[in-house]
Amino acid sequence: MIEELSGRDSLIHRLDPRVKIVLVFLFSVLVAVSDRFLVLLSALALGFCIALLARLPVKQLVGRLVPVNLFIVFLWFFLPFTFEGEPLFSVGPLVGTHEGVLYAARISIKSNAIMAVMIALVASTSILTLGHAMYELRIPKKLVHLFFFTYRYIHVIHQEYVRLVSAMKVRGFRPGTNMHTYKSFAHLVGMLLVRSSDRAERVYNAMLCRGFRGNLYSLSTFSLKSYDVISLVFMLAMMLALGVLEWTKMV
Amino acid sequence: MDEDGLMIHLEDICFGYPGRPSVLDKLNLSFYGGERMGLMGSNGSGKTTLFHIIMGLLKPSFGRIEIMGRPVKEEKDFREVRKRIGLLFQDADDQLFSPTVLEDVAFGPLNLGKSQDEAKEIAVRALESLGLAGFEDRITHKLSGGEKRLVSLATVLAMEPDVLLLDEPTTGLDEATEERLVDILKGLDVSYILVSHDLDFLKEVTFGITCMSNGTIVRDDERIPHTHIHVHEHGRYAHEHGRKWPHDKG
Amino acid sequence: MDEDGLMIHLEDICFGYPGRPSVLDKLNLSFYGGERMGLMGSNGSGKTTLFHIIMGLLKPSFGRIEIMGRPVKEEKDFREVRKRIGLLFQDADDQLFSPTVLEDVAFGPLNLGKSQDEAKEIAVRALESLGLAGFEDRITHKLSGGEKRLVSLATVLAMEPDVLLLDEPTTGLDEATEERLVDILKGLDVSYILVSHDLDFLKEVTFGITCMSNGTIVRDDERIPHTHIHVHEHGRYAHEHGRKWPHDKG
Amino acid sequence: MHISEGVLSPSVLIAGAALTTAGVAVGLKGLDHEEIPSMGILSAAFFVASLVHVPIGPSSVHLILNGLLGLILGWKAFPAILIGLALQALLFQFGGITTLGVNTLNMALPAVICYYVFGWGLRAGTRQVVFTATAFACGACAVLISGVLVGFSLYLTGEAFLPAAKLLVAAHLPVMLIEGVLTAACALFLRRVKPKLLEGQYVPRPSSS
Ligand SMILES: Nc1ncnc2c1ncn2[C@@H]1O[C@H](COP(=O)(O)OP(=O)(O)OP(=O)(O)O)[C@@H](O)[C@H]1O
Ligand SMILES: Nc1ncnc2c1ncn2[C@@H]1O[C@H](COP(=O)(O)OP(=O)(O)OP(=O)(O)O)[C@@H](O)[C@H]1O
Ligand SMILES: [Mg+2]
Ligand SMILES: [Mg+2]
Repeated sequence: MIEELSGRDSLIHRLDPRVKIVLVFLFSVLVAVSDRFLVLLSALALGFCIALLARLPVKQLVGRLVPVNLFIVFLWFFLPFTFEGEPLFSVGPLVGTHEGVLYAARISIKSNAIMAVMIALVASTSILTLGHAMYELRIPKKLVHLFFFTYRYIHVIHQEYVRLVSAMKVRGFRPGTNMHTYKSFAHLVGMLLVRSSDRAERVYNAMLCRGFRGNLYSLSTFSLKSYDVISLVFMLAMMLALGVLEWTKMV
Repeated sequence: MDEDGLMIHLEDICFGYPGRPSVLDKLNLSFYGGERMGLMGSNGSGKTTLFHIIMGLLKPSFGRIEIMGRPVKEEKDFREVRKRIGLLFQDADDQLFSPTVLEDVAFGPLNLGKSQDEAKEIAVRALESLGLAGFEDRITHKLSGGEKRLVSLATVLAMEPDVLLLDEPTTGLDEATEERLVDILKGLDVSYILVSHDLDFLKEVTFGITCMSNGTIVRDDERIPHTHIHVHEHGRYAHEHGRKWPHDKG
Repeated sequence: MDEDGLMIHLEDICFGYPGRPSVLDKLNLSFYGGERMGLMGSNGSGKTTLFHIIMGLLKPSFGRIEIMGRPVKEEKDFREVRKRIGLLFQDADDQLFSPTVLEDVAFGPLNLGKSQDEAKEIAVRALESLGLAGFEDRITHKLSGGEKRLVSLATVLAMEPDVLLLDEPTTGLDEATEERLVDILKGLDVSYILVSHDLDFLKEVTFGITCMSNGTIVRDDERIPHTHIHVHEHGRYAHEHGRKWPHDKG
Repeated sequence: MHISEGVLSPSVLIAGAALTTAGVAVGLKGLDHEEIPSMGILSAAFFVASLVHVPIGPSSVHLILNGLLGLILGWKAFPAILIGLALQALLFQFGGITTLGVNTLNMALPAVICYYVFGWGLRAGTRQVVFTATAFACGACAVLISGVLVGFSLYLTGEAFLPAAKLLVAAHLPVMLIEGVLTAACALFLRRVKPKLLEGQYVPRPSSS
């Protein structure tokens, strides 16, 4: 169930993960603070181009975008009606405004543009590589190692969880809206926590046996190639252009 | 064909985990009421997978399953199956999740719609029948390996199943507990399929032994005794003067 | 007494987990360099506990421990012990905690103060010696059970220990991996104590078998072969016409 | 619970990121290097627990359990939740980069508040009734505060979000009840099986040291 997106090979895959993280971050921030439709639509187009360049199957891309858009759809039920402005249409007693619709549209575009590049990033880089790249980008060491341990043991604990749920099923358990169900789930969660804390003790012991004294190491090294630099400069230029476009609106 | 009828009937079952070579390949199995079948097979031959398919925890990619004469396909059908067939998991730790033994054993009956009092009564009876009276308030997580195994068996028996599937019930048990299990199994009034690597144990508690290999069942109608040379744990009975320990003083 | 000297010497070790009957009771053990000792004992007899006491992960309530001729008592002393003695844990998931195989195997050498490059080199060599070349960038949680076990062994060997303590290294391995492990162990140039329930395996890879029971070591200096009657898995070689299956048509 | 990318205004995003950075810094400061492995494993357990879906009427909700997490980890809830949300973003694309700060704050701040408000009632020796009530209140309040914070983040972005924010808080009410019940039952489980977990700022250590 906890599956990463399929790894293929593409121009995006070969990009240095540090460059990718920096670009995705800057892109997300740029889109999040922009307001002008021209800028947002260009960003959306750019985002989808990147996702397609990562050779992400369109079906997977759309599948991943659906949950993101559920919250957006929820907002569409409110914003057109609650935003003050020029009336555009009406549903019964409710009046949708021109400004409200534009605002909701803006949010939808922003959200999808940012998510498209996020998905391209995740689909082209393994999560562990991202962790190593974050380490290189000066994210605190403690945080990166915490990330690694959490990711490592999610899989082990998830398997324990699946086995416990099977055992409940085999004994006729059918979840419903009742106390018995909630109590059983609470016991399941409690058992997971207890077993994890036991495991933590064993892992700590295993680390002691290998000389652990509080130091954690990361072995991966990245090197910037000319291809990375060119891509970085190119993308920065694109974003700068968008930024200028956004800024000129205000002056 | 009533009580002793065809309880479990599998036809051409195929199964593989995603991204792996197939585990079960056109497996056929007929299991009748009153039988006590031993099942052997090397590690990874798919014995556990087979049990999970019978219980509907895994879905075969191909093939037909009939339980007690009725074809079963969907989750809904398997819910009925799980009332009649009990599965003892390979790892007892996976089976127990309630804080106390009594709550864990009563979990099954509660799911079958029994009242709290009835469920408790059934649980107490199941525990007693395995010689576990007095264990009701013990914390499951703190039981020893052997105790966990016996309590797991109690949780399954509390469902009052017609057929038991026992997945390596003796791994991790010491000899005393294993003997106790032999006595318990012999005294039980249910049919079962039992997976074990231990031939001596299988010989004691089953009527015949079946083997799995290459994803299918290889049926041996005759059992074949033959001799093996073994090194015994204690040097009490017979002696062969072999190699001395390098640093022995005696 | 140098290389083949007394490596591990335990005297009157007593230990019990809080609120439980004692597990080790005046246990004595002498283990010499060059030895390969098999250790058997029923479940819960305290084999894992014994290993943990030797590594200083548990503190005995009474008794003396001497490693390589020096008495060890405090955490500081045991840090030295852990450089010389490697422990292979019962569950490989506890031992492989790093994201990738290379990082995991290099973890020990890095802690011993090796530089990044040295550590990498040692790790690559350890992996190669076990036939795991090319595994460096594999993700640990995606390894199969057998691969996890072998990589765990590589992590221990990368510490270049003089003595290995192996806790049930064959549980859950398929036959091919088990055979590979036998070959690896036979080819290793270290002494070890090996816990296993599998006599045939112990016979192949150790010089002698020692038993634990009632919290102490029962030493058998002589191995005692004796015969057992066994039922063979396939009916190919010898036949005894036993009971027919109740519902057999053939 | 997650606010999507692109919804919130820049000032809210920056404020959220700043407060979360501060919270994470406090959490990491109290975290010994040697405790990182154990903390990671416990965080993983909470991550898996948050994948559990419990039915409520015809629909189902996934567990949040930030009250329980706060009780067990204290300030360390901040880094634990930050990493949990980062992994959710990477694995399932719930939430994203720019909203990571706000989303972490909305979940972790209630956890820390509950740690201080309710922690005392869950230590050893509390009477069963008091213990159960405190645990219930802890689970329910953590979700309530989270819901209010989510609504507040939206409201700060623009007054037009007010009705949507109100509805979000209202939608948290049934979840509150379920979380309260589950937290109480789970805390009772831990009290019987491994009370050490409830001692506050817990990090598993081997028994010997
Ligand atoms: N969840 C899983 N995902 C992928 N592969 C699996 C999974 N479970 C089992 N397998 C693989 O399927 C094969 C059959 O496994 P199974 O557990 O059924 O064997 P088994 O006969 O019960 O073995 P054992 O004697 O070790 O219990 C093995 O090769 C195993 O590695
Ligand atoms: N952490 C613990 N707390 C309390 N009791 C424990 C703990 N670990 C082990 N025990 C108990 O101590 C006894 C010895 O356990 P140990 O694991 O050393 O046995 P073992 O010989 O390794 O058994 P196995 O063959 O099952 O691995 C058992 O009765 C066990 O229940
Ligand atoms: Mg199995
Ligand atoms: Mg052991």
